[in-house]
Amino acid sequence: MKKLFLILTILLTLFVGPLLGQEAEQHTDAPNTEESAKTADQEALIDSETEELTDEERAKAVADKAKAEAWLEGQSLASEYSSLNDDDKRSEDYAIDSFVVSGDTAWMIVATALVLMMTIPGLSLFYGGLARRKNVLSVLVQCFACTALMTLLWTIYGYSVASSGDGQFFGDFAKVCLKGMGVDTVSGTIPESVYFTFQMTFAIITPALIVGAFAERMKFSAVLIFLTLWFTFSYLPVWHMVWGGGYLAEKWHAIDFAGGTVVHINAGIAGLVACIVLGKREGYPKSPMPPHNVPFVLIGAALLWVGWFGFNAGSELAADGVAGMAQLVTQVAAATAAFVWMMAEWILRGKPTAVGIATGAVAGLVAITPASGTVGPMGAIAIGAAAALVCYWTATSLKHALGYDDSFDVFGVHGVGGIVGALLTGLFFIKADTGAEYIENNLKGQIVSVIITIIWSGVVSYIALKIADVFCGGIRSTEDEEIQGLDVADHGEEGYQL
Amino acid sequence: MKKLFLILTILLTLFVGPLLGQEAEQHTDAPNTEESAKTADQEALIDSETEELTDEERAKAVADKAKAEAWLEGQSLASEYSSLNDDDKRSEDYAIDSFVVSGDTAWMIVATALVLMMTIPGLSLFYGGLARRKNVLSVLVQCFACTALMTLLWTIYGYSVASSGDGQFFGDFAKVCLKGMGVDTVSGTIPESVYFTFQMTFAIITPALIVGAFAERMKFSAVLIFLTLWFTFSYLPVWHMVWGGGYLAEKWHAIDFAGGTVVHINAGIAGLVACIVLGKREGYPKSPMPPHNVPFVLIGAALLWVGWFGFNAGSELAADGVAGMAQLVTQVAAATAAFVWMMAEWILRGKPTAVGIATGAVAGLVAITPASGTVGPMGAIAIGAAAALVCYWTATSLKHALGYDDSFDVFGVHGVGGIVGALLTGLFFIKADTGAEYIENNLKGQIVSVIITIIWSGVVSYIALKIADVFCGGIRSTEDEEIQGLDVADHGEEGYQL
Amino acid sequence: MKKLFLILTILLTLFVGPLLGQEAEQHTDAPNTEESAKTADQEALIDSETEELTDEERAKAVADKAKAEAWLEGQSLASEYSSLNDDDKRSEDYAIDSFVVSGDTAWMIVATALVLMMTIPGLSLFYGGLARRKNVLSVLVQCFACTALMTLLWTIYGYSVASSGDGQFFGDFAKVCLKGMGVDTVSGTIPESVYFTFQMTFAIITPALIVGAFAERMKFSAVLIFLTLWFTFSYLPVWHMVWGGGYLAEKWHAIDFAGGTVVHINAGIAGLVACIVLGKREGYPKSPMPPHNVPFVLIGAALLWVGWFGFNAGSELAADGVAGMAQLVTQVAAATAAFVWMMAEWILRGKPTAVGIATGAVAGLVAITPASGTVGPMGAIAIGAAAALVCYWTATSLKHALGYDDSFDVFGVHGVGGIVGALLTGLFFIKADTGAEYIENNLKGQIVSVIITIIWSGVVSYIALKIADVFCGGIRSTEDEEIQGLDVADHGEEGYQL
Amino acid sequence: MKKIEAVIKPFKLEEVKDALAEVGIEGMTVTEVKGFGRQKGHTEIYRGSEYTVDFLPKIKLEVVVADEAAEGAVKAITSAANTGKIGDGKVFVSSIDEAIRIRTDETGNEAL
Amino acid sequence: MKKIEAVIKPFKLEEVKDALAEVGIEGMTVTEVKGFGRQKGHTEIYRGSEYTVDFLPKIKLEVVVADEAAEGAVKAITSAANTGKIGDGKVFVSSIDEAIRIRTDETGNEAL
Amino acid sequence: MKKIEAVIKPFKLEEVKDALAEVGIEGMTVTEVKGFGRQKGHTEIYRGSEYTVDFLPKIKLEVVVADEAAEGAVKAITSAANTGKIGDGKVFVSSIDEAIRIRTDETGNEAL
Ligand SMILES: Nc1ncnc2c1ncn2[C@@H]1O[C@H](COP(=O)(O)OP(=O)(O)O)[C@@H](O)[C@H]1O
Ligand SMILES: Nc1ncnc2c1ncn2[C@@H]1O[C@H](COP(=O)(O)OP(=O)(O)O)[C@@H](O)[C@H]1O
Ligand SMILES: Nc1ncnc2c1ncn2[C@@H]1O[C@H](COP(=O)(O)OP(=O)(O)O)[C@@H](O)[C@H]1O
Repeated sequence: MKKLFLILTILLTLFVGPLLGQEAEQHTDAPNTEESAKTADQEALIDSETEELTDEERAKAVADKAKAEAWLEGQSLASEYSSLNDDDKRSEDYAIDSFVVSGDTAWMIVATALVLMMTIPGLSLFYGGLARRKNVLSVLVQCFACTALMTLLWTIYGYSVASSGDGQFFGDFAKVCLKGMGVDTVSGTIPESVYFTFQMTFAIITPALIVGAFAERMKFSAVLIFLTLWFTFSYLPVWHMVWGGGYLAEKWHAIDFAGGTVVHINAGIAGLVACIVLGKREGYPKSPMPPHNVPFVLIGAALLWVGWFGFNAGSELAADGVAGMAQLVTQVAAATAAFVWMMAEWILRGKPTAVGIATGAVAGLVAITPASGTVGPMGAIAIGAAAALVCYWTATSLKHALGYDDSFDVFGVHGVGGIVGALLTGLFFIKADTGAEYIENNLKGQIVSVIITIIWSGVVSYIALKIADVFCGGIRSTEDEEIQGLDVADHGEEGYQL
Repeated sequence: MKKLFLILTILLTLFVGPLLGQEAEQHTDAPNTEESAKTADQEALIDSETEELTDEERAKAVADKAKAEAWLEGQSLASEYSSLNDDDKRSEDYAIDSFVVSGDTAWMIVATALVLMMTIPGLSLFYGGLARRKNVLSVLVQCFACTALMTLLWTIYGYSVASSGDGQFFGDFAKVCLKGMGVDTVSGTIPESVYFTFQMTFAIITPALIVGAFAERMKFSAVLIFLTLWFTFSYLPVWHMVWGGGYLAEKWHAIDFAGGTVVHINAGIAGLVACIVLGKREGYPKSPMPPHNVPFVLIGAALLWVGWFGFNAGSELAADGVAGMAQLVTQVAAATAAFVWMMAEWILRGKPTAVGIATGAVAGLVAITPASGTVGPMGAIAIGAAAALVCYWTATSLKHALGYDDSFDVFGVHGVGGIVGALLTGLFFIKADTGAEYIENNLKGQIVSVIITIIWSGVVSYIALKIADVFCGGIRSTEDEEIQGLDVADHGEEGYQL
Repeated sequence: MKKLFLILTILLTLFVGPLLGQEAEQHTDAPNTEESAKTADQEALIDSETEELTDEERAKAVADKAKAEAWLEGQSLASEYSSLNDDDKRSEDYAIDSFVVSGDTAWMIVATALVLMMTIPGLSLFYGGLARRKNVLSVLVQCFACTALMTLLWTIYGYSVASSGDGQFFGDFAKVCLKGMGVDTVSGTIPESVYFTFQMTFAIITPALIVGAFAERMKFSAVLIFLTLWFTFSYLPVWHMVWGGGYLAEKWHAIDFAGGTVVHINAGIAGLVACIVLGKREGYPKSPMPPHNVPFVLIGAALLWVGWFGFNAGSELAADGVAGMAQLVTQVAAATAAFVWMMAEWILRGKPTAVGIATGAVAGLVAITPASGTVGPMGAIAIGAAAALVCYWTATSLKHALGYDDSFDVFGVHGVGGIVGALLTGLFFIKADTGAEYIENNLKGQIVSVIITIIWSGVVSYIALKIADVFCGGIRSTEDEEIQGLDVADHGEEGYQL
Repeated sequence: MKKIEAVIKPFKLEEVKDALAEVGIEGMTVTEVKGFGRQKGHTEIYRGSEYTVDFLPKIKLEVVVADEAAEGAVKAITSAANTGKIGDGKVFVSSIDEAIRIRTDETGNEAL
Repeated sequence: MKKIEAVIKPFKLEEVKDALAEVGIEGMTVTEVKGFGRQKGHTEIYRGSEYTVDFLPKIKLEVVVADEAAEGAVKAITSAANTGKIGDGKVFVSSIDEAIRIRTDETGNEAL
Repeated sequence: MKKIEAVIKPFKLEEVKDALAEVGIEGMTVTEVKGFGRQKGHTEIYRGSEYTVDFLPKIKLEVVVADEAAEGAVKAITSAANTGKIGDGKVFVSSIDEAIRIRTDETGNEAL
């Protein structure tokens, strides 16, 4: 418990300094503006009936809208050389507002499949391989059950609460059970059904990520209750704040292209809180707990890597140059981080390990996520390298120093990697036409979103765990169950009969 | 043998009741009409030279064609808001009839890859993991060999016999060895080569599904002969009847968007017949035969799940709103079924199992298949839940009560799930624009197609097994081979050297 | 050492005969012309500023350019029926030269993901499964590290040296660190970022293929140095010679649609040289060294197969009829080769093996690679069957006769399969519109490219190994390390804790 | 006390366990082993190389019993494990000086 | 010399090894085995069929020691492996005629 | 009869088997075991934590032979398994009261 507060304090202190230093700057500098406009634009696409951006500050909204329009105009000029011009022509020809572009739709259907592939089989193999043999199925089942459960929750109320309405922190219930979404409903240049399902896969993987932090010791029933509460009260509001035109988008112009804040920091903090509240696994850290199936770890990491193209390049919601560049920087950041982690281990420990190179790749993928729409290849190298070094230090030194037992380093990789990425997203930018990269100090909005996400997710996680505790008569498996392994204890099965 | 007829009788009885009750209704009610038109449309795309729908009943054909035209007109109106309008414009501009849309082509090339991924590695891992260690390779090789063999058969005569010509039950030999198909040949809005390869992946997975029913005891040579015969005399004619404008499409307006009847019921019944004719595995049901590698089962199921997006959303043959909705309902049905199966096990057996949640997901995927082009998200929840419950009952109770040994529950999941899906497809529909869902009794055509498929596949399977028996001097491995394991006996290899 | 020269001599002798026989023919016969034009076209797409094809022979360049224009015109006529007409219309409407087609972009983003999936997880599982248990991680890490390293090298200088400039053997440094590539930079009908990343995945898998030849006995540090040198001095120049408008493209009109020469022969020869220079594994061939995890081999092969659609159909760089046909012939060749290899084993050894069917599929995929843009389905059957037989003979007889220890038959499958494919690519062609296939003797250019690639890669490999030897104090692991296994020796980990 | 070690065919384990239970023996330890003997192995093939696998999977069963129970136990095992085919395995009997139950520190026959 | 065979719970191995080291024993051989005894197994479920898994994972430890060291070794093992719960396992002691160290051909107590 | 138990390095199994065949012994049972002794293990690393793996993979070979064949068998094993490096393993010889061939119910030396 004390550790929890200690860590949160460290994190907060780290951010207050830079934040104060930035206070003086105005927050209407270029990249911020673009982003705010983009968010506005996205919101407009998502729900074209709620054109007003806020209720309270009408003046500000008008200004924001003007900025958004300017940005859109810029876009439309740029699109003389992009795939959009064709659509403009079409919309002229038919005098219609919204239409589906088959190329964008093709890409987004596939991107959706790729992101699902990240969770099952990707993440489940990655985590399953890291577990000890007696717990492999419990990890796999938790990932699968999370997939099933979040699909239902996102369909029933999640999509509505996250994306519709214009609250600061939560959306509304206008689209509960997908009310009003038909085959012909359009979102941007793709069918709304595709946008919905794409976002569903994000709602699946985010809680699934947390599983790795409390693996090998939490009751299955408690896992389901905790994840349901966390999804509802942390994932949905942070989504709404960042991507749904809520507090962080509107007021702080947070840049989060593909989910550094919404997904990784959010999940990483939940993992940290959960593993501290649950306590260490029996025997940790005295007995070694090496992965039972390292090839699974590597296949899982590889599938995460491949699927991440859907995650990052898919977040453009179109098959265009931004998506292409997002894929490029994703690949470069992942490779850099894998390479740097490998070299760090080689130099510091004498041997580069398989688990290390895989973990490095994931750290790089996490860190590039928020930046993948705005950064260029050289920025990606910087972000990948920074993420590898900081996450390496967290997972191999800080964790042992502080003594919490984050089973598969969810905080160490997703939480910390997400923070590194979110901050550096405020620094590196690429020019669309020439590819020139420049450094721009746009840290303030980023720092605020990181802090708010940390606090929000931390508090919600703690309360959710306490509620689960009450419902399940304790969230932790018994010592006997833990020794026997959760596979037999929770699921009545053994992983292998070899 | 007796069991086989008992089961067929139960199934038939279940259907005769509702069928009689429907006798009075006219079969020209709305959804039927649409579907008949759609089928006509599809047929027209496939072979634009055979414009006449039937030979015998010209009057009926004219009426049908009129309906088809009306439906097409409706489509074209709807397409003011869909991606098709662009194509209309283009066909106007260039005065050409057929053209390739790159977005649709992009999606369908990928959908083809996804469906191949369902068989190898997906299905082979799912089945391979369920097998005992000593038989893992035999299952994997059977899936691989099926992939190779069916690719050749589909290329040489399968595509032609299934899709060309206007027979009631079989096509003709007009396209044998892909005569007339070049790089520029078009089918709908995609190259014919893509349509051909997409359908090839269906022709691969369907016989591969059957492998799970007779696994761990059938001679490899007999497997190849049986599957070749079954493919030729059951898969191809049912395809032609349902999708090739044959008997079930024309006369009964069967709705089968992505293959509930053609693929799953067809394969499920073949599996049932094969496992009954072969007899039980040595030691079944006395000795437990748990899966040797449950993580493989889960990875396999995950890859099936991801690949199924290609299967269902790909069956739209375009990247549009219908494809998007098909992906959405596929995801929702799979998740619902996985969740319901898990809860059923938890409540009825005390523990939710890993194999259970994976099997549930597959059952949901099977059941949504025929409905994926016409149902909405709430219908998908209903279909997923129903499939999970009925398949759970079949695989855990009915199978033991009747005493057949369907090794990996091919009948229990694909046969029964397919039947549940095919019937419910006649009930749930979604409105394109508003997303409103309604219930419509359109069961009759569905029931007839189910019954005809059951009988057709059942009879062909039985005869094919008897022929294989003659050719191979018995279709069953010897007792010694079975005890030693088919890996060493049939393939001279062991799965693992751990 | 002696073996190395013996093999090279055999290969060379095999080619000199046919080559002399061809000397008389003129090299301007139809398919050559088309290809030269196509290459010119590709080059033009890659770098639209360097319009001149050569410096030295201006006259020849003009003639070539004329041919290229004629071919492009033919294309543009054909495109009345293809997706391109829309783009033509658009370019007319907007008076712009280059634009992004969203459908092509969608496909190419996904194709890129598929090719990455070939290396990780595909190839790494295929090789990992073939290794002995104690070396599984060393193989996996080598594939992963190769992915990371080549991503960086390709970004920093590889792309520039391979694709820009108009040297005969090497490109220039104009695009070092992706200078000038922005979000809006276009290559053909796709963003240049996508073209770059797609080609990056080729630069990743090619060196990774070599790993299989020297597996289980080479120091990890030596692997990295060797691959870096080989990539720089063999992969990049062969790429430039064949695809970058260099020597083989310009002078010999080599047809290599997706990389038979650049990727497979190139890597296969490097593998052969490396395994001969390194020497045999301890105990080879006396002790049997069966694969430790055959299911991994099959999953790996399956992922390679699925990913290969991205490799071959992606090499069209568009979602059109050529891509569709490339996918089709890829599937047919892989299936044929798998089937033929299986039957060969069955007939010659009494049992069809799992490793055999998987290896056969890979051999077919390798051989169809160079031909996948020009051949039809019947040609694919011929190529698949030929590859299976020749590679079977190499891997099971020739290798043992010559006594080299190519751990996982990189030369036997990729080298030899690549040669078979490259030669047969000169024979089989398909007509675009009717699908009719014809045989055309276009062997000369193919033979020359094969020979030049063999010599080039052979010499570079040998020198690179010697340099690595100096840097690492020997390239081979010690006997003790080899007995203990490279997992523990090089990476401080064990694969499994089962 | 006597220790009975039996090497049997794997699929006979269940029957042997039941046979021992019938003569009142309810404790045993089993190990997966590989046996080499007159029963010939099989041939495996890997890319054209054939090699013989001589070591066949067997189960080794260890039971420690009171002296007087040994004969019955051996009988139970041999009759349950017999298939009449080569490779059925062997039973070896040796003497044990002392047995201790860890949980209770009971010794001798009490410990079994 | 005496051979001590101990069947223990897997997670006790580390402690037992340390206990033996304390009494000066630094060589041993361990095998993963399955034990059957009074400790009841668990139920597994596969598609609705429930079956009992009677054989539980255990570790078998073999240590050969000089006659005089046997008692101490047994004590070390029993006290380290004891949890007081059923299934803690057994220790069996028997006699060894001869021991040889392969590397040096030393025999008897020297070889241990 | 004598039971010879040998703990050897895994890669020596084939040679030991051949050496035994040369002295006429054609039956044996082998088990994969982990050995702990003077041969030191290796270090493994998992996300920065290093831990020592003390238990090394070994093969345990059990052969039961007639009394008079024991010496030859032990010699065959020790010379074939010897590498001269630490960790080569041990051979233990003990007495067997009775041996039975399950297939035929033969006993004593006949059973081997
Ligand atoms: N001399 C021996 N010492 C130890 N184990 C033996 C011996 N001879 C045979 N075995 C074991 O008994 C098993 C069966 O022996 P085998 O000669 O194949 O058939 P059978 O038991 O019918 O004579 C072997 O696989 C081996 O495990
Ligand atoms: N008679 C026996 N012979 C050999 N091993 C035995 C015998 N009885 C028990 N064991 C071993 O000891 C283990 C523990 O025995 P069990 O009866 O479950 O508990 P306890 O040791 O507390 O009496 C068993 O799992 C088995 O491996
Ligand atoms: N006292 C013992 N009892 C049983 N097995 C032993 C004993 N001492 C050693 N061993 C076995 O012999 C193996 C080799 O012993 P070790 O001390 O490492 O080397 P060496 O055989 O060269 O003396 C060990 O790994 C262990 O399996």
